[in-house]
Amino acid sequence: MSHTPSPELIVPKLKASTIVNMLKKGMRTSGRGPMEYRPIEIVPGYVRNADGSALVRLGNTVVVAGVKLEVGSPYPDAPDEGALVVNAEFVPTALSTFEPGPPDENAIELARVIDRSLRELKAIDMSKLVIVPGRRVWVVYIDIYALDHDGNLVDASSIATLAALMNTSLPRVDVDESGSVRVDRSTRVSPLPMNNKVVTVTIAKVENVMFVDPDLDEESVAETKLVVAVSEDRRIAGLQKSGAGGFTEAEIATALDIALDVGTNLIRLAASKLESSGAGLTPLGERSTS
Amino acid sequence: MSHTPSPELIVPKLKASTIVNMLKKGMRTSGRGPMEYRPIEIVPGYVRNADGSALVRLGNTVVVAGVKLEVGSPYPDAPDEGALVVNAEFVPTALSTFEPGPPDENAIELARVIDRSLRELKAIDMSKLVIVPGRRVWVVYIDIYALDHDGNLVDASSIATLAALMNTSLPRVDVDESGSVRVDRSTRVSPLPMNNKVVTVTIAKVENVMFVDPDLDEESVAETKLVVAVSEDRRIAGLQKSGAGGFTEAEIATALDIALDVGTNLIRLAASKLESSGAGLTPLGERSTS
Amino acid sequence: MSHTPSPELIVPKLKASTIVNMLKKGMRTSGRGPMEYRPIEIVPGYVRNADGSALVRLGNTVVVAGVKLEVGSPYPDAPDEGALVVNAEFVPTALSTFEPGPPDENAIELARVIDRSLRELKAIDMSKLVIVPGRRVWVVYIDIYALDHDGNLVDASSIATLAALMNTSLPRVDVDESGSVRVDRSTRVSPLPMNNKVVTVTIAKVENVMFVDPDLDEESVAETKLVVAVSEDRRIAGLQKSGAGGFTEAEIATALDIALDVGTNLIRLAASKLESSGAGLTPLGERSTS
Amino acid sequence: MERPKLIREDGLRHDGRRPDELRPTRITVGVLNKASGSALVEYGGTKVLAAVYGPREIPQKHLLLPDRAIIRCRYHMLSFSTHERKSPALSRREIELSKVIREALEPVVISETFPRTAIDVFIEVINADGGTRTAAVTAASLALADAGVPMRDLVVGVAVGKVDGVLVLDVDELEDMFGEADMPVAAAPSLGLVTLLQLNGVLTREEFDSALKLALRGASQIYEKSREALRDKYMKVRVEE
Amino acid sequence: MERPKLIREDGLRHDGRRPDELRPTRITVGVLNKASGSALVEYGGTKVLAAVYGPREIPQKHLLLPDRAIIRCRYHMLSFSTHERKSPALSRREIELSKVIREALEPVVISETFPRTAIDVFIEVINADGGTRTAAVTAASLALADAGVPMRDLVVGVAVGKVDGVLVLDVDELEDMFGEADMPVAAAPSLGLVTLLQLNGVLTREEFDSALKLALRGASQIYEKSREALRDKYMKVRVEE
Amino acid sequence: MERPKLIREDGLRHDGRRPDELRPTRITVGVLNKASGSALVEYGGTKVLAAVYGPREIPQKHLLLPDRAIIRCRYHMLSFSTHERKSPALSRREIELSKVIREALEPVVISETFPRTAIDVFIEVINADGGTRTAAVTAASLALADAGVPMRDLVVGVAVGKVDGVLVLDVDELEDMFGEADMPVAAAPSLGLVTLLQLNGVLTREEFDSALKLALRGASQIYEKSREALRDKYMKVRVEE
Repeated sequence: MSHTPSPELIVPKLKASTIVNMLKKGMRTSGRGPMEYRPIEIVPGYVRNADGSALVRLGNTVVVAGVKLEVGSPYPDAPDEGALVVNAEFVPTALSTFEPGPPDENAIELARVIDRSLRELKAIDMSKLVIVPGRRVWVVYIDIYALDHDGNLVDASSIATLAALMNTSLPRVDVDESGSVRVDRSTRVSPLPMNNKVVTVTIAKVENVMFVDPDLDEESVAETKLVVAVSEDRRIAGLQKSGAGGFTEAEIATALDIALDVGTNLIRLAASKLESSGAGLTPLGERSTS
Repeated sequence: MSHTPSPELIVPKLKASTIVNMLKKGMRTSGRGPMEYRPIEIVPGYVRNADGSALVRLGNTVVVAGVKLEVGSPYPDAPDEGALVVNAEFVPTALSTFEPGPPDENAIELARVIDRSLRELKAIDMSKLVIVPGRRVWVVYIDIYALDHDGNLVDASSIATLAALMNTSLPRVDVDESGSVRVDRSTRVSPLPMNNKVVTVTIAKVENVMFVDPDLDEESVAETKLVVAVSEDRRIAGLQKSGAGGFTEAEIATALDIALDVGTNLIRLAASKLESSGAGLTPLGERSTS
Repeated sequence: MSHTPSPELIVPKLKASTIVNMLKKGMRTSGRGPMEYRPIEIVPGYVRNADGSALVRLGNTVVVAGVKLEVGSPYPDAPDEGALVVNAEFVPTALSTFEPGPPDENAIELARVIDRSLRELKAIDMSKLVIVPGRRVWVVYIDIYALDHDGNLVDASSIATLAALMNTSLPRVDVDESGSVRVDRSTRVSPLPMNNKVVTVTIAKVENVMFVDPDLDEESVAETKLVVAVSEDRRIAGLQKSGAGGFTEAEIATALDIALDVGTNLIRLAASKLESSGAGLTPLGERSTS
Repeated sequence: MERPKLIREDGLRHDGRRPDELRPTRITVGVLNKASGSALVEYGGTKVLAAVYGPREIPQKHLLLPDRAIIRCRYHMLSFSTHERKSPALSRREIELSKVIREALEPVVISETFPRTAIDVFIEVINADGGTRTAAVTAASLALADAGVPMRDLVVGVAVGKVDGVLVLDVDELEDMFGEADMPVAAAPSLGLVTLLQLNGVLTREEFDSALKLALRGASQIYEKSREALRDKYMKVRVEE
Repeated sequence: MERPKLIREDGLRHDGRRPDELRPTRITVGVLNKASGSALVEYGGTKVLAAVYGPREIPQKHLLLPDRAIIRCRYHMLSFSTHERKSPALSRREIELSKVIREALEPVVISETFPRTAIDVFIEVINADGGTRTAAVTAASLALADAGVPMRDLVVGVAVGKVDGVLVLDVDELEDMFGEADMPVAAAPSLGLVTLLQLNGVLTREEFDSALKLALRGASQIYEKSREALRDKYMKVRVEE
Repeated sequence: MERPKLIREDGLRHDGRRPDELRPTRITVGVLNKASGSALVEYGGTKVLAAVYGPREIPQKHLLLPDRAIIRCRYHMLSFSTHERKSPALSRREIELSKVIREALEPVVISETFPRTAIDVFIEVINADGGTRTAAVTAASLALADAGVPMRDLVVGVAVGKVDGVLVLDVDELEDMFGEADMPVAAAPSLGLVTLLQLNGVLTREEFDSALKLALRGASQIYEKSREALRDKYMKVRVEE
């Protein structure tokens, strides 16, 4: 059963009203503007045993995403396409209130929002993931772990997922006459074929003020959030109102305008960071001082 | 672990003793006689996506049963027969003390009592459910949901199951040379083949008084129950003493005599209601005023 | 999550200090010496439906182990070998604090320690358990149940496992042209092929005193334990420090010397008991008065 | 299954509806005996039952909040409600929708009236033909009202979709399966608030605006029917007394 | 497996028993060290261990009742007790039998003596050869007595069956598997009460009467053996003291 | 996979290490923002994160002890950390290692200081290349120190193995998979205590002695690196202040 949650973080009343009052004036306690993201660091290839991976630090929020490619059967209703499975887990390193165990409704929602954004946009070119037509295909497992939670896990996860996919390469496969498939992970034949890029942009609202990329304190005071999946070509690739509360029609329109701008910027930023990567990014355990 | 349950319903002492005292005089608070069932309504075909279904209202108790036919493998020890799976769930709409989750021991017992009554009597003609001999057969899934619980879920479920089975039709199947099976649910080729009909009759006992079809208040004061599965041809197709307490040999003999009479009547009643159905029965959401 | 356990048994302080003080003087409340095991009884063939079984009583600790042989697929990385699965469960008959349910960490650790001792030593000759090379092999299921817990379940389980394996015989199998396997359990063709024998020896430590085969009171006061798997040919076939606490390098050396002596003796004792068995051993329900 | 033609030559949908037309809707309040409140909502072939228990005390005290009632919500599909038999275990989809539906109801329930209690909303999908989550919101909101839970407004839901390039109201399962986008919306019309919004598919900014307007028009119609159903229930009660 | 002949030409059963004959029965009380009470019951190849803990306090306070002790009961089969290895997870059959056995014991336990406590009955089927639930009732009832739980009577169980058209006492697994009906019965003989009654199969009204009488006769014999086993235990204790 | 040659002609290992040589080790303390303490430990390709929360109150009061803090520990592998994708459910191996690691830490935590609290140790294996449990002990011990939990000593771990007949220090996955024995060891060097000892494989008495000595020498080196990493963290803090 889903139930009204206890606040993850009890923000003291004074602090809460400071946050709200500043937001009303277009300011944030961190000095950021309402439409400004925290600094984003991306470490592609963070996990050697994954076929693609990335660690993302969004302010103090840290998420790692990994891609594993496994040979499996296609879905009966899509025999000539690869398959996609997205999982997310909020491990208990990330916050004092996170309990170990199977994903809770928040982790499930996050995984499903990201899954839909990729699937509906056909971001991965599934038609190129067939090994033996109708019988054997690549199954793309994306696993997302929140390691440190300072708010906005969805966007951090979405960026980490995009970066991990862009970092993924297909291993060589040999199919013998009997149709059995042999995978050679030591040889990589091509990058994962992609059609499009997508990230989510989360817009929070408190007392009719909207702002992006809420940190944990801000999430605690926010009444509700709208998660907008934005494609590289500036379309809306998914929506999820998340959290109690609601939006007026006008607020939604404003939020979408913001999201399309911010989202396409985020994709550009991520792509440029990935191109310049390998050089000097600070992985977990090697913090940048900035 | 099975444990002594807390009473589902705390019946006030005065009310409880009224119920008992009236029963001792052969009367019931509802005005019914000891061997009288509450009004029974049957809505066959209540669930369009099921291959057979029925909503049953027994007084204020409401149960829905659905049949799904799926192509599966036969049991290794019965290669030339279809298979039967019966499940029951007491969903939390039905009573304030029902918790969501997997079936508890009461739901499991109910499903197994109904399963045995069908299986032992060979009520369904399993030999006619073979698609590819030894390899592919129809698996008959019967799922029973208690939606509103005012006592005697077993008999309501048993009637709903019988009605759903009588409402079930087999879809057309085509088997190609390679032995793979294609189901066409838009074409129905025949009713589910039945050998026999069966219902359960529940007899409750309190202070040596026996009566049928207990409502929830009466179940709360009853010491024990005997569930008797009765076949159309007046045989005993299953028994289950349920609830703490016991019966003397003589009480059991009396109970069986009652059950055989009442049960064959119930089967006749259900059959006649099903024949006249389609016309004017009141589904859930369209209550009859009677 | 693993957590610091509450003591299974609250030993009164006075009793606890008596136990410790006696141990320091090389004595035990039971009159045993520090390196002396409690009396061991072995009843091979205790479970008729198992392919091999033994009940073991080690003082007041009672364990039953059973072996089931099932036809299955080999592991992909060992296509020409049988497979081994070891499970242990501490059923709630054994101790007032044992709850029914899936195995807890103690039962899992016990099963894995015994599994490793058999597997690493290749105690069972897995190469002789192939039915159809690369496709069908015998899967050896060993299930261990602690029925009465008066300490040292590991060693009792290890002896019961050894006795059950020595009591196991392979049923006749026929493979037809299509490769399907038919098992005839009424005919037994040979004993389970064994390469080696192994038992565990558990050495407990309290205030720098070491002793073997702790009973439940002694386990409650012990700081830590070292479980040593000892092969018939006097090698170390596994180790597990178990319980909070630690050992110095010198203590470990001493413990191993003890374990190798005691372990090879235990194997000899078990083997001789098994040879003389059938005669006059006292099964559960027929206690010897000794 | 072959992809069917969803928009016919005459511009009508596969079942003869206009793009902006709801399916036949049946709404009945107070259908269960034991629940504090209940409603059965049918959008065409979709049939959803909601029951409410509470506000009440619950054994799980650690979930309760000192200043308000909590809402607990389960969206559950009967195993025969779908084309393929659904496994009885709660799916990830059901877990997500339980959350999304609860969060659609939170803004209209005046939860401060009953601190330290729980209001339980149980939804059973009896037959699924598209739009089950939005029918569930409507049913749940009516069951809450039937239970006498104080509310700021009713919330009603309806899904819009894009099929064969056309925006359509109240998508059924065929349109959901073969269409390009499915956007469930729930709104509290008198408060002017959208309290559930999901998009499964890809839309341009302009398409979204039209789609949302279409959804809100549909919601208004369902809102009227819902209020009628509530009136019916309480009229009848009064008449019967 | 081919269906074997269950009743031989000479009217005896496949194992040489008369239709109304029990298998060799072995009953031992007090077989475990840690449990408050225990018993091992063997009906032919069927071997069932029962242990009782309590009356005792338990952490699950919400289960307790103010006016009586509750009984908790688990019927559990060891994985190697059956022909095919049983999966370790509790099956639906085990869950049902745990309930049925508990309800067979409830009428004889004087639970009012220990309000707000639990009496835990743990049953382990070590080897299954038919009649495990009835042997379990006998073992549980003796373990309760051994634990000093106050009781109105012992409950003992035995199954009757119909095989090749003949009513037989104390069915074994072969008879259960290939017979026409299996009817487990448990009775508290001195109270004159049947406290467990199930029927798996189809009987006429007349067959049922004969079957029940046969079961109650068998139960009387097991009742005597059970009382002996209890006496033995306590005699021995006295002698040893 | 073919069994590779693990010891080369020149006596070095497949990756060029000497038998008694550690892999490149990277240890960083204080890598997480929300945890009370944390550490990231890398032994070659093995990468393990540990976080500590507490000492703190927990809802599961029945677990707490009146005279000391309890330690709770979970060893968990991210699903992409292994060659084959690991199922998300906790495996029996993870359950065993959670216990073994907890018991390696218990002797050094001064738990009496905080009775009736829990100290939670969460370990996430990010990439597995042999020796994950020993890297986990090192990381956990540093995370405890970083959290300010009072400790008698650090515990550090390293595995030794026997490959192609040679005893080697700090086994990687290839050596673990194809070697003859794998012996994880953790020690509290200043206390002179071995607090984790497992052996997976078969050794003679003499081989064991050499193996343990090799492990303890390796542990000493890791101990020094660990203390450096702690110093680095607190130096930096001081500098930054």
